[in-house]
Amino acid sequence: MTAFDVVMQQIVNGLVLGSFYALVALGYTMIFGVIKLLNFAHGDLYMVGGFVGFLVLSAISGITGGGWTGVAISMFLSMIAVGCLGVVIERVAYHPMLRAPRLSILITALAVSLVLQNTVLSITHGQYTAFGADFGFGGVNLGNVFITYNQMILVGIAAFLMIGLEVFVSRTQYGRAMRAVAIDKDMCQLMGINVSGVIAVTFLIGSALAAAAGTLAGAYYGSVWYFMGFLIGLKAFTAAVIGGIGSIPGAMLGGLILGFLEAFGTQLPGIGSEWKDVFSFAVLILVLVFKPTGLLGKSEQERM
Amino acid sequence: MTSNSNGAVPTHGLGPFLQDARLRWVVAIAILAFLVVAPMIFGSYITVILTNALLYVVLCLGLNIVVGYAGLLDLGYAAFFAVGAYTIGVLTIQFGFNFWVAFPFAVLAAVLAGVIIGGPTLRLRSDYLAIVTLGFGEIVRFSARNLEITGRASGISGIQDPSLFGWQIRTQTDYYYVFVVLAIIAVIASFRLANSRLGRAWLYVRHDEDAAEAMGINRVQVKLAAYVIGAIFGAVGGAFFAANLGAISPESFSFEQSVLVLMAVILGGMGKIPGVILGAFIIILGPELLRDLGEFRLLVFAVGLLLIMLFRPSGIWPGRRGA
Amino acid sequence: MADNQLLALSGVTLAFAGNTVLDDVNFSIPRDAIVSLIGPNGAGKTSLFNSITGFYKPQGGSVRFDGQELLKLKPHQVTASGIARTFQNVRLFREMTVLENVMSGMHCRTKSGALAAVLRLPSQQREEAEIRAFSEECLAFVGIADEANREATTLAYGHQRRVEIARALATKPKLLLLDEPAAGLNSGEKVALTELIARIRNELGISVLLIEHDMGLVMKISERISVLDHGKMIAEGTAKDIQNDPKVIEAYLGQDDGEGQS
Amino acid sequence: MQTLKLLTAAGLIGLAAMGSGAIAQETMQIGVQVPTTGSEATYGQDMINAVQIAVDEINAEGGLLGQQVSLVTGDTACDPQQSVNAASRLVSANVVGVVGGYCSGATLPTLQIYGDANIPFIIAAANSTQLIPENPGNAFMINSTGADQAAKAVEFLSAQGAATLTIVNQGDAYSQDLATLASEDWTAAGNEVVSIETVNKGEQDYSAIVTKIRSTNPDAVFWTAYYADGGLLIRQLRQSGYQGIIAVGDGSNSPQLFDIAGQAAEGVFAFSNPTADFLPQAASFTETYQEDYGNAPGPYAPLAYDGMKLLGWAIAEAGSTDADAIIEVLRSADGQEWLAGPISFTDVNTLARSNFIVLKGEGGAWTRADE
Repeated sequence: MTAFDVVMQQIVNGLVLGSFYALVALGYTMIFGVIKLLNFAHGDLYMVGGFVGFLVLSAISGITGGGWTGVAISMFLSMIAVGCLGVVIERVAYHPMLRAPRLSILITALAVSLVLQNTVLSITHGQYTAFGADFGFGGVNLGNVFITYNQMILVGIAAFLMIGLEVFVSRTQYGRAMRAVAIDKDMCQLMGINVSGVIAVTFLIGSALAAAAGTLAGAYYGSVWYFMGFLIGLKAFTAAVIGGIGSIPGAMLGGLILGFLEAFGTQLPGIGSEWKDVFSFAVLILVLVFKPTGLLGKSEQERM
Repeated sequence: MTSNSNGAVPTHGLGPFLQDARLRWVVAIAILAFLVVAPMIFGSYITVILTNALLYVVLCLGLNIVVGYAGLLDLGYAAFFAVGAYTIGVLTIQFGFNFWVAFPFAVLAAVLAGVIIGGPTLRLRSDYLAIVTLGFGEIVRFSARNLEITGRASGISGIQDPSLFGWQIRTQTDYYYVFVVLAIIAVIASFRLANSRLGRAWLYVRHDEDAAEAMGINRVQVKLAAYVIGAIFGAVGGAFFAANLGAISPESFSFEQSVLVLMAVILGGMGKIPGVILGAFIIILGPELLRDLGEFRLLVFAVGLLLIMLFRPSGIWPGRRGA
Repeated sequence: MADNQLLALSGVTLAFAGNTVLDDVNFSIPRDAIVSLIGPNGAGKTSLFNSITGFYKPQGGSVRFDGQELLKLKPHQVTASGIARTFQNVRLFREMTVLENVMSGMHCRTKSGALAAVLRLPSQQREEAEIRAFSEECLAFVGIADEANREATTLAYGHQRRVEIARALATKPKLLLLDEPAAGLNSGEKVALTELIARIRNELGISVLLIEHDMGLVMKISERISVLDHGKMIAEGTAKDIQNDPKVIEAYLGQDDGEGQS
Repeated sequence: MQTLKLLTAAGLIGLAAMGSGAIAQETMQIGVQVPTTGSEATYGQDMINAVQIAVDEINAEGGLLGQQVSLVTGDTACDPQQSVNAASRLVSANVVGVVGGYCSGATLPTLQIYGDANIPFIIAAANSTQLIPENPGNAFMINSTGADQAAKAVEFLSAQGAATLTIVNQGDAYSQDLATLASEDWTAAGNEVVSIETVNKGEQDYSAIVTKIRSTNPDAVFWTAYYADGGLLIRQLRQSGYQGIIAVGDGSNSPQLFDIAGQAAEGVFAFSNPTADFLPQAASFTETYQEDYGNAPGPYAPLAYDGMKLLGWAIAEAGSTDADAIIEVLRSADGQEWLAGPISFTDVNTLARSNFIVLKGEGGAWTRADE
């Protein structure tokens, strides 16, 4: 492979990885937007999404096979199930806390994360579960750059979901309400907007996106595991902040940037895979020092 | 205690309980007496976990200054714990320093780390600060994992037990008493800081940055002071942690560790010293009490946490201090 | 400008995102004076306050205070140099007592650090006592000494305003900026406020600049009045001068009669 | 005040409850020190399962010294402090011996605790050389150290004609140690190490490293860590079209590697102790495991099983639960065949033999590759 090929291939890698980060980061950012909560349980919803997708696929693969049709159906059902789980979590664990100090909800979120993780740990006894999707390794060769069909479909689905979300948020009644709630909850209440409903929808969508990512990850990488949400949760949080937390395009951008940083961090001489996370976090800190609200975050209001 | 002689200014860091100075002394003496005799009554296991809980008291009180007083969300507190522990490890093992010679360097290293990371970032909004501190914590852990001098992933082992004025600190009970002393110092220091000019400045800045600035308080400097003092608590805890275990490795300084300390602080009630101590004990003793549940113990513990937060959203310790 | 000016602004220009808020403002306050700044809502009065106290960074001009240039200073440095302020909407520190609120003002006049506090050094103990004593003095001066230990935000509104003034006095200022101190007060309280402002100048020798909508109060206590409209200083003089200035009348007539921000 | 009293009372009751952890002793208690929560629980659960099978067998044959054996679990969560807590609890529960030790970092600080309490400790998986000088004499390491494995790997890969090698580890003590040793041996053998790469556990996407490997195209890739992430790496390497040799360390010697990597695991070499599948006397172990737990045993299941069996043997031989006697018997272990091969100890209580074998993935299972 020439240097050019390597760069191109790493761009493809960064794009795939970044798509996963972005999908998870979107939920983070949306939920942060409406209730100013860093939802640490979000990565675990991704994990649960992976398991639900696995269960659905196991049930239907006899009819649909383990190919993309089956995965697409699993993903869809997993999105619905985990979306509802997200709403239930919000109702049970976060909603009663909305008037509590902000950091208290953070602890609730951490507790929810522990509950989800350890429930799945108990059920699976910590075992890795092979996902059972049945994909070929086929793809297209562009010079020495190899792109699998799976990668294309994956990025396509991610892009579709993100564009769908953007349309939803900018064009629909609920989307507008969501943005309004993000700006001023109390005012929305006065204006007769069903704030609770908006929050529920936000959790539904955010969790569903995480579930989509979880199912896709399970299918694409081949296995699911009770702890799989931890690292990506952390990374998605990072991505959301790089992009500007609360900003939906920011989350997408942040996800892609983090994907590229990791891909190229691995490749860069003097950094290498051992230091790639240090590199990513150092870039993150620098971004925030020079652009304190993230790349696309709204700058703080004028003081006073 | 000037502030109580005429019962005027409420003592900070306590909440409405224990405002009566006499009651406070009674409670303090009772707790102290319990701590002194505990290893004699209970077995070695209890001594070990109480030691662990006391270490957490030190760490939590340190983080409480950052989060509870100054209102800075820190998700990478384990970094300072690591800086203290690794400074001791590296200096005693690689350079042959005596523990007590290495100790001031551990504190100094934490101060430096606090200034380097806090200096440019403390003006960030809370949520952004959270991720910066998280990133910093991970950078420290990854560096410890990758560098030769810190023993890479295996860490550093064979750290000698220190001796103090001829007293060789060695057994679990010895360390227990060391941590009792450290925890008491941490409590007194927290208490005095909370009721000082600087302690009030933290509250002013947390409640209203602009008004505080208008009163002539340099908020960046005041926040940095909180951050650095918190770092010192962490490093002191880390230094003795390293001596106690005799071996340190990156696993001890993970994101989960930072999260646990933060949980303890918020669970007990941020900004309220007895609450924070209570939180530290719950976070350490809770999972220990549930050991018989095997793989379910964290699950049950997490459900318990959830219930506590739902019933006492501002933390267990009563009172409104700590928003 | 002569040395008897305590504060002198020249050519101060402030704009947000292209909107000019302050346009080449020249303005001064003599020593030992009570000066008012008036103008219709949205004229830029509070912005001028914020520019003086360092909360806003004007794009151009100079703010000289007692021989020192303030324009590049941070708010806390401005306070340390001797300018204290109150806020249009009372901004007391929540969950803290009245006394503790006032003690905040002493921060910049004291210096004990963390180590002194942890070790309870004698110097620190002395300083703490000093902070308390002076804060109590300030409270007594504004007439609410007996409320020292109540939680500040539970006080009656008029008293909260006094706490703010006491807090500002605790910074030992040479110049006190009051942002609509009479807003929300009843007529009895307004009379008391007028007296208090006069005492601050007469007994403490602190100059006062106030933004105020209550013209009765303004006309009564101000030695000089400046009028700001659309970010421009349109008139300056005694109460009488201002009352008869056609530009001022026009500025006020052209305004919708609404409550709100200045 | 009411709250305060309640809290105090609750706290004291709790402590008292914990203090009285020593249950009436009709059975002989054996401690198992492994992570059962946290990210390493996968391997800890696996080891507990295997130890339980050993205990069931011992009990079925009448137990030890006429007593039935029961297990006390000490969850370490792979955290040094928590493992100290766990070890102290096992000590206070008066266990006769302890089996376990998965993460080296979390095992290290427990050595002194068992040493002070004089309790025999069979370390089944942790194999860092750092454990050796810290061992007060009561601990026995039945997993061979990385040095033997590195030597075997270098010998075998060289014989396969490889000259350039990329080593990938997972950033934990075990796999990093093995990577370093292998790298040293490989260079010493006159070959070239292209690079040593590190991945994070649970990262899932290794495409960046795969691309890097593809661009340098080494003759062989050696994965030194565990099967779960290894399976993903192998899959992604083969998907990208990498054609060279792929070898994995003993942490990846699990049938589960085939579940995760699928087709891609075909032709992969693994270095391993002669585990269950390849010792006739142990065929039933895998079967029992599969039956009891519904999945195949992980890489350290045989060692954990052996650890328990070895301890049981030593107690029976010693004829008492006296620690010194048990330790004496363990020292004299004389190369009996166990599930994972013969066991005898050096004078620092590490495994005396090295008989790593080479396995090859064929048809979704491991087969011997070096016979």
